[in-house]
Amino acid sequence: MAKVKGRGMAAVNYPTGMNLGGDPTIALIHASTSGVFNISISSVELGQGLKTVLAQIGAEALGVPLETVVLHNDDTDTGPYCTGTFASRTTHRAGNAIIAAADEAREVMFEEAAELLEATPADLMTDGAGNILVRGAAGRSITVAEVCSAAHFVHGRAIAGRGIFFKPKSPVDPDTGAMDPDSTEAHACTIAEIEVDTETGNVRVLRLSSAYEVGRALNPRLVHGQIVGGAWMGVSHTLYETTAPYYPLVEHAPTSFSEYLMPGPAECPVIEAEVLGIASSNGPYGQKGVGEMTANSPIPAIVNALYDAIGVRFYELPVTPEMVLRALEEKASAAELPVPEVVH
Amino acid sequence: MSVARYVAPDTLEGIVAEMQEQEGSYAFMAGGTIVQPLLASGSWLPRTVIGLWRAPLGAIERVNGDVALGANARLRDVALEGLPGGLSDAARQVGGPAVRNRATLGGNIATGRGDLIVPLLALGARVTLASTKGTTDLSIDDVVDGATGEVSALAQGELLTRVMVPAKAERGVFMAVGRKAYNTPCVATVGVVANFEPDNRNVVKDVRVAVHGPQPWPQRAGPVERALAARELNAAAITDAVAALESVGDGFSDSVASADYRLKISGVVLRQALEKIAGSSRQ
Amino acid sequence: MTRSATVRFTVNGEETSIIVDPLASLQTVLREELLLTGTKAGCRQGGCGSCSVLVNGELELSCLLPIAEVEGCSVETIEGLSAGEKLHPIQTAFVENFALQCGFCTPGMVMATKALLGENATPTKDEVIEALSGNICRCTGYEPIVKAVMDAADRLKGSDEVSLVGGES
Amino acid sequence: MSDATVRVPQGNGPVGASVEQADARSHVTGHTIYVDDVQLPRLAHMVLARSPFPHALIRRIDLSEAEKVPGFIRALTAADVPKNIYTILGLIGFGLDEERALADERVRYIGEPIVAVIAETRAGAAEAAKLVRIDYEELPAVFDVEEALAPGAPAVTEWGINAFDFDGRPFRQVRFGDVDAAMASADHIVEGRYQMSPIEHAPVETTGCVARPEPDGRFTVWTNTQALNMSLDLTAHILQIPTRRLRFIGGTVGGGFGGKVDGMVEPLATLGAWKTGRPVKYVYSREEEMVVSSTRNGVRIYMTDGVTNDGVIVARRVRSYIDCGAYSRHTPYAVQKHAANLAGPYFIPNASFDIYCVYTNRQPSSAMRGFGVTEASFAMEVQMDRIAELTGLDPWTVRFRNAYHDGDLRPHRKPVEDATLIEAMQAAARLVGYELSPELLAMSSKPREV
Repeated sequence: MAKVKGRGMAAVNYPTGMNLGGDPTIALIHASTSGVFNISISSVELGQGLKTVLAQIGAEALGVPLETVVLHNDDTDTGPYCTGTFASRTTHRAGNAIIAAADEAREVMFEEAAELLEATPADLMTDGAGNILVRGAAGRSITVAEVCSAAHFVHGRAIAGRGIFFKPKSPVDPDTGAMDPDSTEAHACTIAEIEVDTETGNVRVLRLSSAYEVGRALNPRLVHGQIVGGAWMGVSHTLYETTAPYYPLVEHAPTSFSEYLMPGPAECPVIEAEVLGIASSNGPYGQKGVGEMTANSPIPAIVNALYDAIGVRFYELPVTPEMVLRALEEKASAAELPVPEVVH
Repeated sequence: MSVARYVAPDTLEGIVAEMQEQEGSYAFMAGGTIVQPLLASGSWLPRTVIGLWRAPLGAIERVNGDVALGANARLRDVALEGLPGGLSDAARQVGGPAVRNRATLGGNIATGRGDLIVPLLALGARVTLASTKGTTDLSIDDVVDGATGEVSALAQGELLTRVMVPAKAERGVFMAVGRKAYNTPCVATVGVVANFEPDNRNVVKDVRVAVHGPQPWPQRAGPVERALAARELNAAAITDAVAALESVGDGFSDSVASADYRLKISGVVLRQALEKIAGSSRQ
Repeated sequence: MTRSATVRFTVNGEETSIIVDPLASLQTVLREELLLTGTKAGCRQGGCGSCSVLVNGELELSCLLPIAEVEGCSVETIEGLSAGEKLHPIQTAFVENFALQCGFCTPGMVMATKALLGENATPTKDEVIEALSGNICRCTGYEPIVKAVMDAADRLKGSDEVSLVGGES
Repeated sequence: MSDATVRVPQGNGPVGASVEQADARSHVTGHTIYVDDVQLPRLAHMVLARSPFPHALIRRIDLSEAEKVPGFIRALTAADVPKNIYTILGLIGFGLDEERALADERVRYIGEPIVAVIAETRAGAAEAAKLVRIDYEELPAVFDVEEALAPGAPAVTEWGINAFDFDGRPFRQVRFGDVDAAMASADHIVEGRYQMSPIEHAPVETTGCVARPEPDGRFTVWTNTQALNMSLDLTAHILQIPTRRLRFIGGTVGGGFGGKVDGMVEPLATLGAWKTGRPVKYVYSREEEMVVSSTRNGVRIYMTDGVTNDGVIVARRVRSYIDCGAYSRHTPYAVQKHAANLAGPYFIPNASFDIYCVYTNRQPSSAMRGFGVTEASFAMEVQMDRIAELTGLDPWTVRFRNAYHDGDLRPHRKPVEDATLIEAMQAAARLVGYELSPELLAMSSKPREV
């Protein structure tokens, strides 16, 4: 029973967003009488943390505490249009739409506050704790709740805003393929360390070390969650799962979780990741999409590590133990040499 | 619904009476891990489902040198019992913890494909069946037809009630290769129980080898046993034993592994099992 | 059609007596009769663990358990672990370790954790991994969940079983 | 890098902080309502009778046995569907009207829906669906992408050509620079055939919805779609009703990964609610999620690079076959994303890409995490290691030397913006303690000095 180790790397980019038939996303914001800000959108939460991040963006742009922001994304009767949650587009699109809507609502809020504080809107700022202050004039401040109440019941202002982020349709030139399909590019580089059991062909991924550049991380723990979840999916995609074990044939299609092979908790590699915070040029607060890319660099890094370990290039996924064993046997018989006992 | 009646008699006699009355149009449900998914998917099931869980068939008792395992014994309890021949090891690697709290020894055997059949074959277990004609005792070898995989002994009209295994077996091992550490479908499993000559601890006196890999069902590996009979369990004997696997079957393909890989891995697992037994015989 | 029986059992401490198809799974009874939809239905094949509950303190897949076999048993579901804002330490550990994303496997994972810690208060990492081996998660990659279970074990050490007082005191 | 216009956090706001997930406490206590958790009075259940064959003609449908199952309410067939055309990209002038909501004369993949059975309980509907007797006449099927395009292959599509049409060609093409000349000038040619078989999204929550008829003629539909508006428009189109009669409720999904963008369940459940006047729940079983729901595209990529002795790629020629299965659904857009990402994070001055969307008698594939790009990254990153081996350079150097810089033109003629591959690789090398050469440490993604 020989265990051979190997290391491999891969570097990828990933586009944020898409255009398809033109990609509009709209957000609506309105303040309640007591200073609660309702954000209405139709972008769908899949578990990636969309509702969390978009509320952070709304609170930041309005300059109000996160607890006073309530986000609704569940009803096409009240929510404005969104193309949908895919292509790592949603935080970028809905985030920018929310910033535009927040700017509009904030402008009305500052008009009301300026009237109450007898100042000009340009002199005002928010402290993020629920107050509006006059710049440079200590003590002259008012709470957001008071401003919202007065706007409703004293001066009759609607503290509300609407915002859209629109990626125009980009028809593809039939001959050159010229097109403008996305908004910015995220990047990642992954190094995989693996171990091959040359008797069974089983492959274990020991460690995945990655550096990600995904713009400013608006919520670092959620970004890390996508990196770890995507790395696991990359291991599964490279070594375990397929709906067609004998592709392109359709035989033996798995019909349950016991037949559809995915790594369990015991097969998880050590995952370490560094996230560079280089702001993008057009994402909300410099953000870039991260959700879709996080399996993409682990997959080739593992395949390259396999070459380092046993000197065999694999061109088809998934790389199953029987493919590894067959490749080792062919390599050994071809060279009539024993498999190299290389341990890094 | 195809199923019209559900009964759960609290005695074996009550179950047998129900079997009599339904003349074959019934299905047993012990733990439910097999029948419930069929119900959920709308698959056809016989008119009556007989629940076995109320009947006193779950006990595990030590009976002068043997262990009597009730058909309703849960895999969790079989796993904790420290049974020889790798029987407890096999029980421990079936499904996840919740499945082992519910799945029973009887259900595992009745499918003809359960992971516990290999160690039971290696141990030479005996099973007791109850039927309208009384109880019969027979070897586990006769429950699953080695040539066809049919669960011939449990044809309609018979209920498995008890399994007897020796409390100790000189040297036994159960080994499996799956794709994951836990809760994994197996590529191949092997069970070996061997006794050695009293005067020469390396020479095989008698050996039972069971495998699930060469064929889509678990079976005794006669050619492998013959390759080991009366020989010193050394590298040469092990190599011959592994070679003998070829004549037991040529593997089978499913979503987890292809036929030739499964046969190769059956050989790998058999060699590991025999090396483990050879290793323990030298102490 | 004699597929109807009265079954008595307790759910999260409350006596329940219900006339139901005895072959209905505990999962279907919890979700469609008692409207306790925290117990999920990811596969109905016994393969995903999202329907995990405790029956007499033991971990069970409610999709595999016919309700007839629950007669006289004590069933614990995810809804029994918290009261209003007061979470069970296991739930707090999952939240603080970001040990969930879409949340669909989470109730099953929490119940598997409760079953484990009920039998083994100081599990090793491998024991945690084996205890979770019947629960599938597609989002997190499992690492934060294993961390959360180890964290929950620390939180529970010392404090005996958490007493839950409903609502604001 | 970023310019001045990007908004910067004010310092007293929550952006940048790892705040707790908004719905974590609701998830962890079991309070979150997912689609299957919606229970309504008089709720009926829908289960589909599906094709067991990859390619066959439907000769006869016999519902007599199914109707005898206790709790049977009604069965829907193709004739009941107002506009029996399922088209997702077609709504925005991008796809084809090729797929049926319920198959009428022909089935083209194992699992294609034919009859929608509605009954009082889920198990009853499942049993009735299994008792729908359908007579088929099997037809030859094709499963390999290249065999499907070969002359004489069984026709998967109605119009007989097993390739999606892109502006008159059976493939999407990208042409940039002069590939032939560049290949001729190259010191090395590296060729590879890369293939990925399809995988399933396998979210733990299966695709599903509940449709309830309202007294005012509207329908409320609880759905775990990833695209509320697209699914609503699709349902209105198939039922031929104005969109104002539809209200979709959702937004919280138990895992998607691209597997819940096809809107396959809402139209039939809403039609069932309309015809029965009952709320109807249609949720995939796990087996349906595995065998029937869309998968990631299988793909076969032929990639050829012309490379100089110092590891610089001067030309790349690619021919990709993306396996869309029986119907194209979102795959034409996968072709477009694939076309835009076959140079990856590298500057390749001469490029020629032909990307086919190929029909086979397989379960349709659609969007999945990394749509069109995952397969490109896999192929080119193995190719980069082969280039390193061929030129005797280490894998890092080959990647640094080819990395694109801000302002570089990519094969689809879009200037690179926010390039940071070099910085990411420098950080990764530091993370694992790999010594980069001074040449590589000095590099940055800033625009090249011309």
